[in-house]
Amino acid sequence: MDDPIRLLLILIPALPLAAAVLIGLLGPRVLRQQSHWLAIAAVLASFLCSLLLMRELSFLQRAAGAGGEVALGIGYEEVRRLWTWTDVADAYQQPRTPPGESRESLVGGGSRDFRIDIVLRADSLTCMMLVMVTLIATLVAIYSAGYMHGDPGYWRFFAYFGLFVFSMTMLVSVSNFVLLYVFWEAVGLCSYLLIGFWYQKPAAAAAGKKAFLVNRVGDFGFALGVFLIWTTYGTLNFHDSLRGGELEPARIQQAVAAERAGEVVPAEQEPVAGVFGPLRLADNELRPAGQPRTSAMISLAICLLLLLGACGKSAQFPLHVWLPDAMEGPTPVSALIHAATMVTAGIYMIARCTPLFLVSPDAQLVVSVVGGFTALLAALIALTQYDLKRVLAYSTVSQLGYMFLALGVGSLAGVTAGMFHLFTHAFFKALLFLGAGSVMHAMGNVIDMRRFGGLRRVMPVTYITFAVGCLALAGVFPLAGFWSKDAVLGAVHDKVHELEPHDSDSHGPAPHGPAPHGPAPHDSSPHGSAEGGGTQAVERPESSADDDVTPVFGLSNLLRGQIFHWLYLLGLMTSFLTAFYTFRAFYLTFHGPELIPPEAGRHAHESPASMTVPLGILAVCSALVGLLLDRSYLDGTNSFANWLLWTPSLGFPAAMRTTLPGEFHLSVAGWSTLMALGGIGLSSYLYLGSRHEIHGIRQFFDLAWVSGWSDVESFARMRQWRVARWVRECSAAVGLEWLLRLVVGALLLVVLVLSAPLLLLYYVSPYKLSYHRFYLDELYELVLVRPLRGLARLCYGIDRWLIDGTVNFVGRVPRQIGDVMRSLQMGLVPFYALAMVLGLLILLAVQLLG
Amino acid sequence: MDTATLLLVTILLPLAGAVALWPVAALGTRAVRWTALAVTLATLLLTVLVIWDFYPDHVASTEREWTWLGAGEQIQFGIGLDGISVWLFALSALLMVTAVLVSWEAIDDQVPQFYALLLLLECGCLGVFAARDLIMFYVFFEFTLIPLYFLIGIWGSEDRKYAASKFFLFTLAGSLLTFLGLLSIVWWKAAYVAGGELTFSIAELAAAVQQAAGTPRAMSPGFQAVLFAALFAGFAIKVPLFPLHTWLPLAHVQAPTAGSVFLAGILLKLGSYGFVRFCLPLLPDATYLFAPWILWIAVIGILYGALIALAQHDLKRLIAYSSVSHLGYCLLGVFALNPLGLQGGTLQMVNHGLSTGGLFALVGMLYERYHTRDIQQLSGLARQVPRLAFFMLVFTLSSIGLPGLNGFVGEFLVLLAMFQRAWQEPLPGWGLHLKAISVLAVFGVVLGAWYMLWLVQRVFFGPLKHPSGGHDGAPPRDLAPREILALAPLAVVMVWIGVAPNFFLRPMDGPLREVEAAVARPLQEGLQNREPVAEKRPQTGLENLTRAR
Amino acid sequence: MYLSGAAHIGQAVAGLWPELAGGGGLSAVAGSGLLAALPDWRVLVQSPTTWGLVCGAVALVLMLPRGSAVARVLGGVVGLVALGLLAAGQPLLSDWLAQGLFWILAGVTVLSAAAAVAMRSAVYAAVWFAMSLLGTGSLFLLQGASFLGVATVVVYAGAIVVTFLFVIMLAQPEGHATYDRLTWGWYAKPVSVLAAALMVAVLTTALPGIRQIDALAALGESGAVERSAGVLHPSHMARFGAELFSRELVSVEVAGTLLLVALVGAIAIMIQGRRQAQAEESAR
Amino acid sequence: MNELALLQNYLLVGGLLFAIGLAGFLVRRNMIVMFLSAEIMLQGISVSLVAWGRYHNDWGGQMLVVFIIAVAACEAAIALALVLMLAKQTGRLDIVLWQDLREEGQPAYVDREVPEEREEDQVWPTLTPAGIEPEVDPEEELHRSRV
Repeated sequence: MDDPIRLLLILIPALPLAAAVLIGLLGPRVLRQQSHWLAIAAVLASFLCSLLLMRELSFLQRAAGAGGEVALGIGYEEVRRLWTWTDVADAYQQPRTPPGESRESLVGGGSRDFRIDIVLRADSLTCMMLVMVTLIATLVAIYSAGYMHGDPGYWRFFAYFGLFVFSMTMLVSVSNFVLLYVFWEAVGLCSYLLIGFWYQKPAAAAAGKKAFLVNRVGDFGFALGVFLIWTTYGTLNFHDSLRGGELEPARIQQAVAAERAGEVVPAEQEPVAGVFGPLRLADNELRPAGQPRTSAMISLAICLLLLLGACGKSAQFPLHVWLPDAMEGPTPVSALIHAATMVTAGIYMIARCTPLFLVSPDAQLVVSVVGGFTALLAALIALTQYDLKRVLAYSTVSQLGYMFLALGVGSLAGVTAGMFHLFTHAFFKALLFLGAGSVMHAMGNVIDMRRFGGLRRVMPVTYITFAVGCLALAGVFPLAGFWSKDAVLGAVHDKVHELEPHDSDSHGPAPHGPAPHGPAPHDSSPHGSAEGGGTQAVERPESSADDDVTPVFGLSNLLRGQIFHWLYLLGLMTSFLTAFYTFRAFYLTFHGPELIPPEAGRHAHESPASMTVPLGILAVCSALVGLLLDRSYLDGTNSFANWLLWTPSLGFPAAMRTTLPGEFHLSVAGWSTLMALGGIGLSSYLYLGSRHEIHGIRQFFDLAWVSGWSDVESFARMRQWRVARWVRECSAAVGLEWLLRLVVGALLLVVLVLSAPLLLLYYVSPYKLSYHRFYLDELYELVLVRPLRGLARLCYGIDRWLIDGTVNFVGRVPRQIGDVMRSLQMGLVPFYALAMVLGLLILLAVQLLG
Repeated sequence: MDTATLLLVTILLPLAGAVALWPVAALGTRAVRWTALAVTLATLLLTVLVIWDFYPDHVASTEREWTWLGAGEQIQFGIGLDGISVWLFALSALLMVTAVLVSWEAIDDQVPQFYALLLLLECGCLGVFAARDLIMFYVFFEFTLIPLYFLIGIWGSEDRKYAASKFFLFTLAGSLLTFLGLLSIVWWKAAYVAGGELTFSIAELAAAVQQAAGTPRAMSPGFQAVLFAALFAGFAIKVPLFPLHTWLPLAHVQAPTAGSVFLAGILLKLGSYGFVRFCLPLLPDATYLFAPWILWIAVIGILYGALIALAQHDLKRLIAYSSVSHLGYCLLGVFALNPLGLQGGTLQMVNHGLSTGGLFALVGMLYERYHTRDIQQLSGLARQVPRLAFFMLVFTLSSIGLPGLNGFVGEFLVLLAMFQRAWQEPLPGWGLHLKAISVLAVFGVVLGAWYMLWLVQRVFFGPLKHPSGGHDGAPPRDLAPREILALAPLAVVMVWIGVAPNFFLRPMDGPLREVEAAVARPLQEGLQNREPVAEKRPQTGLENLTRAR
Repeated sequence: MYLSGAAHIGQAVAGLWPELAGGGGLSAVAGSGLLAALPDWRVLVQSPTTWGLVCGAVALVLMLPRGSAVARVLGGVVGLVALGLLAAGQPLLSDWLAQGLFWILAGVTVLSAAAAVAMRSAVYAAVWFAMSLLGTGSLFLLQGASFLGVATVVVYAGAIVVTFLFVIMLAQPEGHATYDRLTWGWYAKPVSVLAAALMVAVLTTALPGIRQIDALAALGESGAVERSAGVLHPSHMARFGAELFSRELVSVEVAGTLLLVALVGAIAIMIQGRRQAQAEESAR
Repeated sequence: MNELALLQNYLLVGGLLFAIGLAGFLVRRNMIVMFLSAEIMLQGISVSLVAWGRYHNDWGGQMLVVFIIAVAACEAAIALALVLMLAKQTGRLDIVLWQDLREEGQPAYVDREVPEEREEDQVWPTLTPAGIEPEVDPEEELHRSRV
């Protein structure tokens, strides 16, 4: 094939799929314990293809940017059509806007086909995700070959694995909301299969189902969002095309020109502006066509529904409950799917939909609030968990919350920061999970941190790499996490600054000068006109809100600024907690007295090379990736962000008017480092020292003193006091025992009543809340699952007794009538004659009188 | 042989096979089974040939009519396929192979009679979908009842007689009304359009309705409403719609596996097919008027069926209630009255036939092995029967609408169409209703995933448990090649529809567009009527909110 | 606002169906039409025919079984009154002789028919029936149907009634059976008599309608000459015979065959019955 | 003669005969009397037919009556034969005895109370004896008292 991009785009998902199918067919009989070779080879090839694709794309981008050939000046994308999935012509008649505005015909109005082509796209965002996914997948595949060795379902694992990589690569490279939804669910299916991989474990099977269902709730929102996009924009494609399916940009330009000139073009040649296509983005035409007044509501609704979908997939509050349970799956799966790739699909989707969110500031606020809140909540829960993988799972939820926080800022700085955090997080979280897997492997699948400890000498490689991962997660300079977390917090900080009134600086979170107006931080950006984006942002307080977009919630800028300010503080707080719980887990596992559970048996040693080598590679990446990609501290250039700005969904004019990435916030960096070090320090103090202090602190947060205070048994002990005995004897002597009992009983009652609230407090003590994950699972069980099951039983009862009863009753009516009629059949000849005569009489009367 | 003759042969072949079983029965049950299989396979092959002929121009090129009854050219033995019926026709032929294969060992008394009835059933179903004439449609429509009645009544489980009578009476009661309604339309045509000339051709009737639309000779809305109610009675019971569904779980639970497969796969489609074929094109105004109500009923059925399925312990009953839920989607699509919905709804009929038919076949296989259908007695079977578990998972995923398999395509199109309809609803006051309906329908998908996955989790995952009172103590064997042969074609078609649905949607486009054109007129009128109103009152709930603010 | 959808449909359904009215499916049968066709109640009350029918019904009730002797006598009297009332309601014939003759013959016929029905004893009933037949025959003569008058007397009174008497003697040689004094239920008598009375009432209500049919009326008034050439032809028997054996020849043959078949049938039945009886006896 | 008046008068008589016959047929239980009643009904019809025939100056009415008489004769022959058969089987002419065709489970009709036969009713016609009086069989006497 002479079109390398097409070939690569097909190869990247096709290779893992082919591997999956082959393993599925040959696995049980032929490949067996050799199944991994096929998977590794395919995924590795896929990774190489992704790199090639990135290279091809960057050439093309540079050529386009240099020649100024990008037609409408926004982004660069390559789309390739494979085949037509569905095509329902004239499916939707969108109300036409008044004639005269010829542009409107491109983006709204007229007859719309429901045409879904299987179209693959290559742009910066996709390439970034592809490289990340395939790289991590390759490493995890190699790791799994060691980790899963000897499992009876070995081939099955790699078949699922290939299927997942296929789905995930398709997810990021499709160019259509329907197909996005398709692979959105497909990765969910792979997740379901892999969580329930050890299906004999009831917990694993239940966790798989739970993951699928919670995701379905999210998908419910996603689907509604997609429907709303369809009715609003009349297309579900990301890209521009012609109605006949033509994708060639030149042809589209030609058609647009013809349309603008008022020529009558055949239906095949009519241009269709994709949701994120240059035609629409050039003028920020995401205002729904034809319904200007409802546009704000609809935009908000679309965004919130998409957000619900993202919350499901990316495990954000309130749909985060499935991710910790998903740790029942094999650890490589947790590393790949539930830390690095699949759970970031929500982030990817929101980043992809940036143009939609940009016209709805309220939705952005919600994204940020959800993200910030989840980050804090998950971090709080992670503080007290003893299951090593669950700590990491909550950490993942928390970090995903960070990403949402950044995405919700609504500036390019925020979006790129979120994606950057996604990128770095993939490395160090995969590293941590694989490290945890290594520990599990050695400890004979024991994962409770209380049952092992001091492993640093037993597993030195794991120890070192895990330490690197922990430092990166905690955000310690100069590891990857530091840079991305700084970018996130910096973006939020900028937002606060942007929203606050200029004359009063009193709310400022920290002394922070105006943004350094460096030279245009994006030389390679396709927009020559966008220099000094930062300046513009300061000058235009409402830069992210377009003129005809009215915020639905009606919050003032001041209030929104304050909310973002709180979110910023929350982020800092979370980074403290992150550092604390990360190192708590680290110390509990690798430090302290050496403790090895009996299940470990002969396995208690360092893992094989197939597992340690990926760990090493990931550790190196975690350490260096931030330093290499984010050079904002040097010259304000974040190569990662600049690369991303080539994405059509990001680098379009309206977005370019927001705060651009590239600033390095020394103060923010300072604060966050301080927080991280504080967290590390505290946990070092607590967990490297004696365990007694830990116990004390836990008792304190558990409100143990309350329990001691209101314990009924303490009253029982009081009976043994000498004074008490004396009083009792005295009263017995004077025969007033009953009075004594009365008084003591009354006292006891009063004390109990008074301490009831305290008891309640005891049961929701901070420690217990955190340990029991804020009782959210129980709450869902109580509020959703049980009522629904009850309703189900009620419905069944109604069905059996009421509805079927009615049916049976109706069925009995003819028999009842028949019983009545039977009595007429009495066998008397004169009676029959009489009946006949009466009938005749009626006929006669009708005939003669009628 | 031209296509029409081929089609005729296809329809009559099972009938001939049923007759042929008479002499074959003397050779023993083995011979009977193989003969039945050969006949069904031959029918399937012929069906493929017919579709092969039919597909390239995907028009009803296969139509042909022979005078059948009556003086003059009135009642015709008219057969032909179009895009609406072709896939259901093919599905009948396909599912019958499955039905024959799943009864291979399950049925061992009165075998010749059993297979003869199965073949008769197939003939009836093929005939219904190929009928081009109203009387012929009705005759085949009723003809399908009889074999199934005996299949349930003779080879069913313990409560079979009650179930068979209930099924028979229920459906018969409705379809008699339907017949009256259909005859009334014929009468209207003769009295008002054709000048006294009777015609029973469906196409001519539809054309007459179209032609009379808007003129004084058109049926008045009141008349249409009454006829619609009559037609609705039969079709809604067949579908079955929400309050009329109670015969279905009973019949499914009691029926032999092959009966369940065919009942779920084909016979339930006769109702929704009838809606598309008759209600929409022949009674457009009434359809348009009643559509919101039927949509409500459909969505209530979706949620209600799903909830009840959640409370079931009997595998068959669970799947039966899931049918109630899934068929709600078909109707949702059909009564969304736009091209997307019609195509989605029609495709969903095929999808449901594949997935639910397959699920019933699997339950039958499970029952053969473990002699129970009680979910609580089974657990962790994936270890003993991994292939069965694999197929179960595939069919389950198809049933809950997982992308990449067939269920998703239909469901997505239907829901999208519903949403689009809600957005454009011209009937005053119905906009919010329809929006609520579409949201609830989407929520039904969540419930659907819940009960199906819970079923799989309980039966196939977890620690191994099954009633140890099996026959000989030996662990049940996994699927035999014969059983895989019964299931694999269904799975293949599922993937095919899921990956390239356009292949299946393309032929539907033409005929469904005609149907849509018939109902589009009242819709367009409604839209035009809405325009002046829109100035004064808010159109949508969202806008309401905006204005209130 | 939400109800308007429902109201819309209701409106549409409430619309009448022009198809049904215009297509001529069923003739409009509405209850109100029947009521409207009934004569005014005042006319009914004033009409002697009404009271005659009432009296006749009462008389019949009184006379029919389970009535005492007093009741039967009373019934006879009331019956006479009824006949008078009915006669009063009828138009008079122009000829006084004919009128008187008719009244006597009609009275005899009807009263003896009533007596035939009311008699306890089957024998009496048969005799009264013969009496009634004589009256009928005379009425036929009065109409100018002399052959029929004679035939009725000869065939009915002479043959059939005699057969009756034979059968009575064979089957019920003696005494009054209980079933002759009883009906078969409390409602049998009133409902039956009411039905009979209503039937006459309906028929008499329709009588004046004859007048309204102009063609018939004209025929009735002006046909004296034609009748003397037709049914009232002087050589009545010859014309009657010619008519019977020319136009109705086939029917006559069929009737003859029927008589033969009936004869054979009756014999066959009797033989069968005898065999059965013999078989029963031999079994005994 | 006033033809219309004649017609009306005859029709009334015919109607009355028919009605009386009808009432008798419905009320009486003796099969022979029921049969007589049916004949009375036929007479009513005959009267009407003759009247109409005269009025219309048509032979048809009288022709029909001839056939009625013929059919009545046939009917009498067959029906009386049947009655005789039935009477032989039970010894009674009561129609109510023959109610075997009633629905299953339906109670049979039985007379609640039988009124006493009064003295004055105990008179029945006696045919004047003719010829030699047959010897009375004592068994037959016994049998007769049962009737």
